[in-house]
Amino acid sequence: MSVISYRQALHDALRGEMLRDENVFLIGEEIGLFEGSYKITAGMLAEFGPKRVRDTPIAEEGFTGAAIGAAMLGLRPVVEIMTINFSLLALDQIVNHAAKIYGMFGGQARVPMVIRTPGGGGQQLGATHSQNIELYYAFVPGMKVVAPSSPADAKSLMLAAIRDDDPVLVLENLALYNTTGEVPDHDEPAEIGKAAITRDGADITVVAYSRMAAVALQAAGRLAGEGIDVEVVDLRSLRPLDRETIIASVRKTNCAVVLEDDWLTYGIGAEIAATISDGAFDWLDAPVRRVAMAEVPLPYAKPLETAALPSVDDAITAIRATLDAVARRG
Amino acid sequence: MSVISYRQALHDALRGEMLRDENVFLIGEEIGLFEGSYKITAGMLAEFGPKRVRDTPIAEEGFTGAAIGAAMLGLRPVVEIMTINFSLLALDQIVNHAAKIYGMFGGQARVPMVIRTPGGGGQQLGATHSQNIELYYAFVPGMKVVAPSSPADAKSLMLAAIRDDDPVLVLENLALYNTTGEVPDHDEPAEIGKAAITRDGADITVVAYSRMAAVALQAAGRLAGEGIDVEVVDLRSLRPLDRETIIASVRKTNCAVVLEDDWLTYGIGAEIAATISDGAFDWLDAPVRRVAMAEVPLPYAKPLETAALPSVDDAITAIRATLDAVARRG
Amino acid sequence: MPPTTRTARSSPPAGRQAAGRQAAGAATNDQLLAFYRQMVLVRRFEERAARAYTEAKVGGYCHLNLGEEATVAGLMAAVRAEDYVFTNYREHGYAIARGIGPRRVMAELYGRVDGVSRGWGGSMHMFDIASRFMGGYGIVGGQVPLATGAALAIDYRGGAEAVVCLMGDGTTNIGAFHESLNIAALWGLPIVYVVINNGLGMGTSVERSSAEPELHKRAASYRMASARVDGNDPAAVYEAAQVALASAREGRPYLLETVSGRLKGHSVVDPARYRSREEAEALKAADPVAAYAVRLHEQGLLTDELIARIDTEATTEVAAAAEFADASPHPDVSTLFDYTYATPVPNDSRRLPGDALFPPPPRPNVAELVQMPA
Amino acid sequence: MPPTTRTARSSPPAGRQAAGRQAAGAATNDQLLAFYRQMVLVRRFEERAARAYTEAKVGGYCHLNLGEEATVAGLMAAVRAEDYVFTNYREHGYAIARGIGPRRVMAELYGRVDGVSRGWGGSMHMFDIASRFMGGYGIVGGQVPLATGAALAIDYRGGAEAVVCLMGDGTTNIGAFHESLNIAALWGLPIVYVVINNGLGMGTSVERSSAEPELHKRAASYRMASARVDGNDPAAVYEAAQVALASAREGRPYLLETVSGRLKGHSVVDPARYRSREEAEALKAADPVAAYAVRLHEQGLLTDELIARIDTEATTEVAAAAEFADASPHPDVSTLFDYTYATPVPNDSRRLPGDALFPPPPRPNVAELVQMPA
Ligand SMILES: Cc1ncc(C[n+]2csc(CCOP(=O)(O)OP(=O)(O)O)c2C)c(N)n1
Ligand SMILES: Cc1ncc(C[n+]2csc(CCOP(=O)(O)OP(=O)(O)O)c2C)c(N)n1
Ligand SMILES: [Mg+2]
Ligand SMILES: [Mg+2]
Repeated sequence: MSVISYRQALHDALRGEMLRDENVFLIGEEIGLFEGSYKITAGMLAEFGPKRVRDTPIAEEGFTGAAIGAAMLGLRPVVEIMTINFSLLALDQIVNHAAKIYGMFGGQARVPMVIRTPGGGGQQLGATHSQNIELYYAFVPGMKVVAPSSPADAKSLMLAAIRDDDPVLVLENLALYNTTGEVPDHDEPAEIGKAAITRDGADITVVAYSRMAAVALQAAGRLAGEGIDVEVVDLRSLRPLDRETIIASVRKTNCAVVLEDDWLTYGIGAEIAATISDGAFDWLDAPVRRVAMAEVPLPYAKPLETAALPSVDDAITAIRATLDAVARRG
Repeated sequence: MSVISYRQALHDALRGEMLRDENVFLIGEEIGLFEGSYKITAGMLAEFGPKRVRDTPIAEEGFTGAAIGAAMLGLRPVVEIMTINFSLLALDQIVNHAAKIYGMFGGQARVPMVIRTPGGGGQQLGATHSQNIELYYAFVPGMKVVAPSSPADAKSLMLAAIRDDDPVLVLENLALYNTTGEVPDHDEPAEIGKAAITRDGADITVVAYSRMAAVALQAAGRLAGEGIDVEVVDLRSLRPLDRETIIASVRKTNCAVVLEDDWLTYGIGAEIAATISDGAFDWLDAPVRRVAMAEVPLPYAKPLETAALPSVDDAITAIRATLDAVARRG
Repeated sequence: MPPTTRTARSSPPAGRQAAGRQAAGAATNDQLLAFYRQMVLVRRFEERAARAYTEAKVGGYCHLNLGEEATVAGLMAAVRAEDYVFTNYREHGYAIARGIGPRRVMAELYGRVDGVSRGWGGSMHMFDIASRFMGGYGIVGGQVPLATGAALAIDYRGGAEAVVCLMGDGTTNIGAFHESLNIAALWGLPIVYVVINNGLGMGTSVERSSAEPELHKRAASYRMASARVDGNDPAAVYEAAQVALASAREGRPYLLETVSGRLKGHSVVDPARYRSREEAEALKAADPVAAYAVRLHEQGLLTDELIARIDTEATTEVAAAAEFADASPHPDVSTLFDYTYATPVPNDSRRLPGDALFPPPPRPNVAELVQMPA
Repeated sequence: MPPTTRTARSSPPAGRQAAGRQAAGAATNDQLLAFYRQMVLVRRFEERAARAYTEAKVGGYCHLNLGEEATVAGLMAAVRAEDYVFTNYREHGYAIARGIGPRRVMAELYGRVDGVSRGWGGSMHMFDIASRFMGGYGIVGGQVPLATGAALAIDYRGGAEAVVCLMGDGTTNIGAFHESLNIAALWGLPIVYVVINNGLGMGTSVERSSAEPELHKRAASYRMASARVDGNDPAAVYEAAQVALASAREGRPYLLETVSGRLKGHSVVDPARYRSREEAEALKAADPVAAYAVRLHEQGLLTDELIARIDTEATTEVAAAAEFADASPHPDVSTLFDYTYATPVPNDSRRLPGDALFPPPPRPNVAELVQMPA
């Protein structure tokens, strides 16, 4: 165990896999000479050379598609898409090709590839550079989507993604890169498709992923002071979705709040709330409440951006309100 | 009133608006000389000429983006994207540009455009040509999304979409083009953002849109014979979403089933089920059940495709099961 | 500054240089005859496929190679067994010429388990790993980045294979074409892009869709070598393809444009009303199969008897293919969830449309809960 | 067959022909001086913007025109008031040269209500309908189809205006570039695509990203006229732009490549370590503002006094702009939902993150229900 940053954990996982398997290579914009827009691949070009750390032209569709084709021949490309916003330009290659090839050809070709890309707002990047559109991938059969919220998960989920034979999108987050935490020194891939209880609690279940899973722990910590015992479910895998773990928790606490960084209507949280309301129907003592981003193109101006993004305070408000609703129905 | 097809209703609305406003023009692949892949624009090139019925190269991103730019200068383009599957290639222009321009520039530029595109499977078109991905648009603030299920709505919603000053996606459906129904002869635009009760009923609420809203009426008709009185809510507008109408219905019937043609997990129905479970929490006598497409890349082989797509029988199964669940809970 | 991928280009792997050295050769008489057999087989196969469609044995979209037979024969003869082929959805002929039996291609059209894609792909999505036929793709331009990536994999491993990526004339106007050719040229990848110019994308002529209608010239934007060849002459296509492949094997990607006609509509259901009677007549007059027969006849390579025999053989073979296809079983519904993921993971959904997310009884205890389908 | 859009091209609208006829002229001495003033103003503005960023007055990404001043001055001088300008995110200088006061541009950087985009856009998204400055865009290539569509609208109405679409060298490798230029050439739209070749896309050189590094040559794929010009010479840019615009107004779109340097990093936070000291030195030596001053001095158009005065004026103006920006109010949170839709519709969401979808009390009756925020 050592305490490292989320960024370092991603870097270590990539480097370890590059050393372990020569079929693994990195491809994307500015990952080599520039050392990565967010420096996840710093030092990689110097260590592995331009064949395995391939800078590309600005052509998301072209180089993502090229990675898919290379994967069809047995390589294991790890694509960096600078931010998830730009992945829309490669969506046809990902959704209509990477996610379809195994099934559409009757199981004859595999696409063992990883797409790494950060989501997240909060840095005044404006409407087109601050989106959370992991939904576009989590919705698609044939895709796998993981969303680490801690350095430990960043490493173990990245390892699992690279060793998986299907296209896996690893959702990173701009606001998490500098966060730190304990990470095992040895390589231990996580199991894709499993959520985790990151905090045991008796009073209420908070379900979240990526940055909001960290926010959930902060909220739980603050509420513990007031004797409110929050259980936190970190989804970790958006597709497949681990409904069992969510339901088991809510059947224990009898109420739930969902935290998400994307827009509320049709967002990831809608499925979580629908799943809970169905699977824990006879256990639920209050409606499942969702905390999400305001449904607007995110403005640049700081006060507007701050108001639009979900915060720890918003989470606490929703948790309290839900417990009140339980009490009212008591 | 006259009885015409869904295809004819769309055609009439387009032609009427072309005659009414010379800023309206049609642009897309094969809409002119070929008269449209699904013949919605048949005869238009001959009547209006190549300036107003513009055949494009195969370049979804380019011509959709061009339509957005033309709209910024005050024209009112109606873009045909041959099927919604191909819209992924234009998604950056639609989501990162059309939907952002009004907000990102502080309200200085409007994008009065319509994107017409059919969804739907069931014709053995295979994994990449049979998708229902309206979610990708319904999720986005700045977009409006309507989904007519009848010829009357096809006409009134198309009229409303063309006269609206925001980007509106009109979701058509391959399986509905040949369906017929009564349509008013005069032009009466619908109100975007409003759902409709297309059948009054006391026992259970079925919420659906597009093709499944028609399936809902068929199921209701069959169940009426057994004395089961189904109320059908046709969403008509996916964004904005008319939660009031849905909730009012379920607070009356105390149970609900959601029908959708897309994939279940994270699909449109997830938001509907979450909305009902929240807004009708104290009225609901059984969990909200969803009927959706099997979560696979849709195979070509007929028996597999048939098994994967939701049918009237599936709807009836879910309605009965939900009423049983209500009974079991007494 | 560390070496860039660009410099890597100047020195193609040993294997590839060797491969490149063998010069392009003209077709032998045997090959000229083989082209004809191939062309007739494709012609008869497509005619049979069209009939099967009208008999409702085939569904979905169905695009035929009628008029493209000479290009099919010439191209596939130049491609080596170890090379990889990517195509669009108009690929029946290429699949057959690549060595996939007509039976398995027809069975795929019928959507049966013996189909080349097990019935999961249909007309537009033929795939056979054994013959390195890497798929027909239905999204215009979709195969172009994929094929480029296959060439990248070959380059990565220093292999001697090459990739052939087929596309239509209309496809040269989509972004993926531009991004892919730039990447291939920049990195010196072993790939030949072949533009099958049949004059039309559905109902839109090349002149109405491409500002530079001499499509091979678009290679200049990438400093890429290119050529245009008569797609109605199998020998010419064969020779041009060999030149292109030799260049690709040496790390110089190539753009080859073949010019031929589309005898029928865009797909079997398109009456092609947008085409004038004259155009249709002219195309029929220039039918590459008939014209090539006349030519070989003049050269004394074909006799009337041989023409008849070849025709009978082809007709028999496609009839047998149709029988085989019709006898092959439909995929079982129990296999619906077999090909969503290559690596199994927990909580993958295997629900049919009517299935409940959480099946009753309404109050399972947590022990039962563990068994519930996620 | 009905007339095709292609034929429409041959006859540009009357207005446009007239407009096209006036020939391109060389810059007068007054203009040469005006270029210098413009260049200095942009230089000082960008330096001040960089300082404001370090003072945390400006957030997000911030890309400067340092090294691009001559191109800014020359291009914007050639564009008419009625023309439309689309740019990428590196647009402060163009916005100022287009006539938007430095105050409103600076206020936008500060995210204030007096900003040119009301504080909603920031550095990358300046927009001003009054000066037909149609937006900076942050998605590489995103503005190219939009600008093409603006030209389509002009053509549709038979207007005499033209569109100028700016982009960087790296942008020529993305699909939108290819699709848009093909469409513009095919339909004969009044647009000039300007590639600002500063040698780099972030840290990637043109040679490492474009297989044809002479970017203007890519126009050939669309039979489009093109030229390359020294982007460090405002007069040369001005003349080349006039030629390009005249062509565009006659329905012949044009690709103009300007070659200049990027004096600092990609954005204010980029130290540009990937660039060698020599490269950096060379760039500084070739500083277009200093070089142009020397040239005008030699021509006797500039004196030391005048140089000093122009500098003081510029410094004073940008200082005033910063003051103005800092004094301008932040947008009020109550305006957060004002710009989601231009046409109001029922059930639009106006919820803040903490808000409930259905606020308590738990049992509203249907009458109350109607008032609830949807
Ligand atoms: C991205 C995309 N846009 C549109 C279509 C519909 N479509 C199918 S084939 C075709 C024409 C393609 O023409 P071309 O590339 O010349 O190939 P050909 O059919 O002539 O062989 C079109 C527009 C599609 N499948 N994919
Ligand atoms: C589609 C997309 N991909 C990647 C990026 C990240 N990005 C921002 S600017 C830039 C470089 C652009 O280079 P160039 O076109 O030469 O313009 P310059 O910055 O040199 O003015 C990149 C890769 C983006 N904004 N959009
Ligand atoms: Mg064609
Ligand atoms: Mg540049």
